[in-house]
Amino acid sequence: MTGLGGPLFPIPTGSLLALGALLFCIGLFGALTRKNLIIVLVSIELMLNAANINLVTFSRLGVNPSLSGQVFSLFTITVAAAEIAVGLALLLAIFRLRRSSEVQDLNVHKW
Amino acid sequence: MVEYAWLAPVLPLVGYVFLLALGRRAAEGLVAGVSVILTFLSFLVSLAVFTALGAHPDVTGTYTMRWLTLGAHSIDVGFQVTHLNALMLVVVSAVSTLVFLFSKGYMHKDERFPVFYQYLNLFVFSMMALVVSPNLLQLYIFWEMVGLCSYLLIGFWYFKPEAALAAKKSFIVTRLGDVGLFIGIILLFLSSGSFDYSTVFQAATTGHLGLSWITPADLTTLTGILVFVGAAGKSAQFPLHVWLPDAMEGPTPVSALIHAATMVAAGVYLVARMYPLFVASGTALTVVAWVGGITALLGALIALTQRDIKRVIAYSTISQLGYMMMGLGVGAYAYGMFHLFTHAFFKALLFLAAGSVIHAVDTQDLFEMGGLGKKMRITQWTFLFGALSLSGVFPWAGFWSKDSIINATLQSGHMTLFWIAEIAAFCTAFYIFRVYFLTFHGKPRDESKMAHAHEGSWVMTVPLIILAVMAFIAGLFNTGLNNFGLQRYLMADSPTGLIGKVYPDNVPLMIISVTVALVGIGLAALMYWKPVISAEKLARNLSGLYRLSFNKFYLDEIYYGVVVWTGKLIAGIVDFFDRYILDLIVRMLGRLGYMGGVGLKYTQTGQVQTYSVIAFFGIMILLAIAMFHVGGVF
Amino acid sequence: MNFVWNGPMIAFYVLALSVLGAGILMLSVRKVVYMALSIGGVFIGAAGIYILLGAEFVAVAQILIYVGAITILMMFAIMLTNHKAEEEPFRWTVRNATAAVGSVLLALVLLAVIRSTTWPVQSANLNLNGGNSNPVAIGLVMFKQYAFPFELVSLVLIVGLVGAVILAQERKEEE
Amino acid sequence: MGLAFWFTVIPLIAALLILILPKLDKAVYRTIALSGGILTLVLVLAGWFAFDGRTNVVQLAGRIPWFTLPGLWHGHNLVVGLSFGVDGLSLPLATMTAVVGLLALLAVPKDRDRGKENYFWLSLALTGLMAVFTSQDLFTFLVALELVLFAVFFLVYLFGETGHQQAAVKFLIYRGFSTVAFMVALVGLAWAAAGGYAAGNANVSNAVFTLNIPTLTATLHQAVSQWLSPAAASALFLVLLLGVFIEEAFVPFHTWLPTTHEHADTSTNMLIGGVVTKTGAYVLLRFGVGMLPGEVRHWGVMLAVFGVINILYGAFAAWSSKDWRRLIAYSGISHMGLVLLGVAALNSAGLQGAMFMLISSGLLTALLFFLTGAMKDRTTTLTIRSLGGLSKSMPMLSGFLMVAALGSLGLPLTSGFISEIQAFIGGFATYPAISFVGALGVVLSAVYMLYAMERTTFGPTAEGFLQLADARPFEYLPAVVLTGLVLLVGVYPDVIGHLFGLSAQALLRIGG
Repeated sequence: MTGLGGPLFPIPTGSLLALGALLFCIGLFGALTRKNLIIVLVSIELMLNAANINLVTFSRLGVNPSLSGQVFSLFTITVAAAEIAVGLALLLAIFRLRRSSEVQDLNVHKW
Repeated sequence: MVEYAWLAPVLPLVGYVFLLALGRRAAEGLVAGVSVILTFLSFLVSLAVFTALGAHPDVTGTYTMRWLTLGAHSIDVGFQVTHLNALMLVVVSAVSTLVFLFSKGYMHKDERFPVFYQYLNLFVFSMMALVVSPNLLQLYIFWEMVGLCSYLLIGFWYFKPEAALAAKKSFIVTRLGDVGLFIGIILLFLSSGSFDYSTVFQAATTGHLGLSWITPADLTTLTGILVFVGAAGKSAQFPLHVWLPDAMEGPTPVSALIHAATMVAAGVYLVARMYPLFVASGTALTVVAWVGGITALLGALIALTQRDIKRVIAYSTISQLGYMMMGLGVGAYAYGMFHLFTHAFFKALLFLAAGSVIHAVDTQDLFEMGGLGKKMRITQWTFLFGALSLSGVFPWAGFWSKDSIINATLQSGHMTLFWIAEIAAFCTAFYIFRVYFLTFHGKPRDESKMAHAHEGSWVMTVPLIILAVMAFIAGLFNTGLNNFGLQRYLMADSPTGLIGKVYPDNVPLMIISVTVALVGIGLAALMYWKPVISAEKLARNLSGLYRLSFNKFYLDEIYYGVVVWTGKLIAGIVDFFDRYILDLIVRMLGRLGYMGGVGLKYTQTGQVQTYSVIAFFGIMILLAIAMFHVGGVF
Repeated sequence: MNFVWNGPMIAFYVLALSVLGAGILMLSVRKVVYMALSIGGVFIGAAGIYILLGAEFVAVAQILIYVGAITILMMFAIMLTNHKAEEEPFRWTVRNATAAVGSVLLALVLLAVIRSTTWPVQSANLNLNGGNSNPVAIGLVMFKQYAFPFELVSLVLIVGLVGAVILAQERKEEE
Repeated sequence: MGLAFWFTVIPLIAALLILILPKLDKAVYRTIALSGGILTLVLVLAGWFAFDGRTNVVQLAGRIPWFTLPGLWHGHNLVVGLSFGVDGLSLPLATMTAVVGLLALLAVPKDRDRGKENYFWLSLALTGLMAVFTSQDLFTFLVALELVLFAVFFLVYLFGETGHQQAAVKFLIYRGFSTVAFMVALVGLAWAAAGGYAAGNANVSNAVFTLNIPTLTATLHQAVSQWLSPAAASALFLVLLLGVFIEEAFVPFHTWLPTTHEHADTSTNMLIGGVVTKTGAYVLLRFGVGMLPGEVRHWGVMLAVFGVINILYGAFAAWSSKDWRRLIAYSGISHMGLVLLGVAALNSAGLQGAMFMLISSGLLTALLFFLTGAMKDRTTTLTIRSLGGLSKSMPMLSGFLMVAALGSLGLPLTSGFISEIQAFIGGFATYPAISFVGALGVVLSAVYMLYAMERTTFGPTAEGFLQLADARPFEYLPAVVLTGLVLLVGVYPDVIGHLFGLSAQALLRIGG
């Protein structure tokens, strides 16, 4: 059916991508609605993870399978780590200043 | 000699530049001396040109250089000498020389004596340049320049509010007329393709003045009337005469030179210069005649009751200019100019004599004067000569010229105008002798002012005497004695007889005219010399007429009420519109932008998540559009 | 595509369901601490998926960094701030509704796109690692092909570290 | 590099020098700015000798290419660069800019605070204005317009009097709109010359894709008849006209001008009244008449009517002005109405009159602002009613003011008259009835000018004004120079007339 010899990879690509998509949407919904800054950050991590799943999936199941996808997911993880570190540091600084870690209190841009 | 005619205007210009270089602190003697000498030289040049033309009538010529290129047309400046121009040159330079001399005494110790002479020199230059202009544009240029000089000289005593107002009024009213002239010469240029007199006349007389929107005949009439509007402004013809009496706020020599002898005569000169155009359109000529006649009568009527010595003479000037216009209007080209010629002398004389009086007594109110004859013998006699000339008593100059005009009016069949002229002549004799008797005879009505009155120095009396002589003999230049030399001289400009008619002397009419004048003089004598008739009682009995005359027929008030008030009203409306409507709209637009900003600022909640939701939803919408528009997904 | 009920397939569905379940749990609990804990489940599940896909090194790195470092870091942050913080119950405000509708729509769109696309298929025997073990292969790629980006990422990490320290430290001059 | 290039570059160099120099004594900045101005003037005067007055082609040209946009339009490259040059219309205007600019620099008070900024912005404005009048490239032209816009904005904003900030913002917004309109219209013109909608067809093979103004002028002449639809041409022209109306402060888009003049200082006013308000009319002549003559003819009646409205509106508004500066501003609007009438006439007299009026109004407005500024330094007010009798204490200044006022009201032997009569000759030739109404402006200008003169210099001198000093020596220079030029143009108009004549002929030839 595909011209490839032997059995096919057992997990369908669509299912993996669907998992990534749903995870992304959950993360997005969380980032848009949660009040606590930490949870917003967490939700963003969720979205990054969704992206990672896709990267790894395509690394194995893409048109041209290669390790680049995995390497990229590693980079993403690294950047996510840096991001969460800076993000949490900011959070602490803000909390010290405002005694709150709620998003709606960060409204210095309000008119 | 004719090719040197440019010297006549240039000499005063040299004087002007020289005085300008000398500055405001120059010595009076130097300033006046240079001015008088240069003007006198100018007079000699003018006289030489005049006689040269008389000897060889065919040497008239035009000398020009290019001034401006306008499309295919070249506009020139230069000078042109015709018989008419030569006569004007002589009149202007002669009167100027005498007035310059007189001013030395009159303006003595004035703070701005050199400035006065600067302006006068500039005026004489402009006036002469106007006279010798070879084309309408140059005429207009100097037409405005003499207006400017008039403005400057009326406002010479700028610290007097009345002088400032009078100067402004004179400029604006004459400018009103100038707009007519301005449009007139533009239309003439457009229809004939040139500003040159000869080209314009050629086109006008052959019916070739062509513009697409008007017939040649109508255009000739229209331009004629427009040019006459300009002339009426300058020559103080009804209804644009209102500036001239106010112009008497200027120093008296200015009144004599500019507002009696020369500049105000420029309007008459203009009509004479443009005579072929007027002749080509009978309507325009009729308008000239009627406006002249009405002005002659109106001026004379107002002059009857004025209290200010200079204003009486000013209204007299208006009236006499009306005579000239009427003369031109009825076709008597030569007589109109003849009257201009004689009038220049006797009116300058009257003004200078009045100036001599004012200089001596420091008032202009007739009813403060009286009995000055004993103290100012020369002034009295010269004034009398002027008055007799003005009244038209045989054989003074005014008699010959005025009678020629009245004769021409009668013989050309303008009966109404003839009667107007006779009534005006009667009034003329009355009002000028009213002035004479009130000033020089009887008892002083204000002793304090009359006590120190004395004759001026020779610089003031010599011009008076010369002018008095001229006022006596000037009329003889156009009598049977020299075979009507002046009119033959003037008519030589147009050998074809295109420019008007001449009429033989009419002895019965002369007798009537002199009688009318003498009756007027007699009435004045009865009222003001040997008071047999009470002037006050007469004024009370005719109080309506008296007030009408005394208040100048309320023309100033009408002007103020109609023209000025309308203008101010429009200006006020424009100002209001500008400030409160247009600017309001502009500000409302600005406010609208501001309000928009204020309204939209509430979307800046500072809630990052809200922004994100909006951005996200926007992306979704774009995605939806992409999907449904481009398709291929479902 | 026919579903074949084999081992990896079952493992995948178990993992996928647990990942999604942990994600939804994170959104539904109200205590912040629980949220942070439930995210750990997501991370671990994701690591399982990576193993299924033959990316063992990534899976290990995921567990080390996400589960080991990030989740713990978050716990610390929660403790350092308002550790009793509770999320308010979800309310259908305009914003939340918009976000919910948008998210669901996005999910639907993505799923539809995934469903309507024909994805390439690969053999089960495909070996990405070129004969080496996965970590060795990744190492080779990383230090040969991606040496420069790798260095840059290390720079990012350093900057992030220093930045985090500076941001988090208490400054005396400010009140 | 051609001389015209340096007209623009010299003031720019002066401006940059002032900018980069560290904090120094004000006199240093003044010296630099003045040297720049003088050098520019000298170069412009040298340009008169180098210029061949027998033809109207662009001369003294200088050009530096900047960058190329390859294959931008149907495979044609667009070469963008700075290009300068002068023709018979540009040269006198550049000269006026140099003169007025230098005198405006001179009019800056020596003890001005923030002198560095003032000289910098003035020099920059001079650069922009020079570039506007000498640019031979649409790109250069638009850059120059923007330069003028913000340089003058800062001049008003930083150095005006009470209320100057609002005035400056008003100026910026209005002129900003006009610049936008110009940009749209000029890009549209380039588009039209490149073939417009028909680009690529065989029958528009003579279309050119360029920003070069002379080439555009030559090409658009055919474009309008051959491939540009009447509607598109009208749209382009109307956008351009909108820009001109705002830029030139034509009624009803004029309200920025009196406000700006009322609040700006003397030197800025000289520059604005003298040169900045002439750029719009220049655009109308260069791009309107030059590139879309058919449209000028088509909308001629509207233009003439607006011209007369401007003449009368400006005059009446000036009559009711209570402040000298507003009066001068409105008189400028009135003058510019005459320009519109002359352009609408679309004959050699009208165009020549319009060009003369640009020069005349520029010189006279600058002179009037300088003189009233000098009076304000002494009397501290320019409210017409509170002045009076200044002839007594300052006869020289009053004398100059008189000349300026008389020139402004169009007295013969001043530049005002020669402009007025040519514009009216043109107007009467084409639109006699409209011009007839417009001629009323001749009287009205006398009314308001003499009213203000009478109130200011005539009449009794108020106590406080008796001891005021007359013109100081350095004040004579601007007054004498400007008066001299006004009289020179008035007495011998052919000095610029032959150049303008050639330009007008060239524009008309293109107009067909």
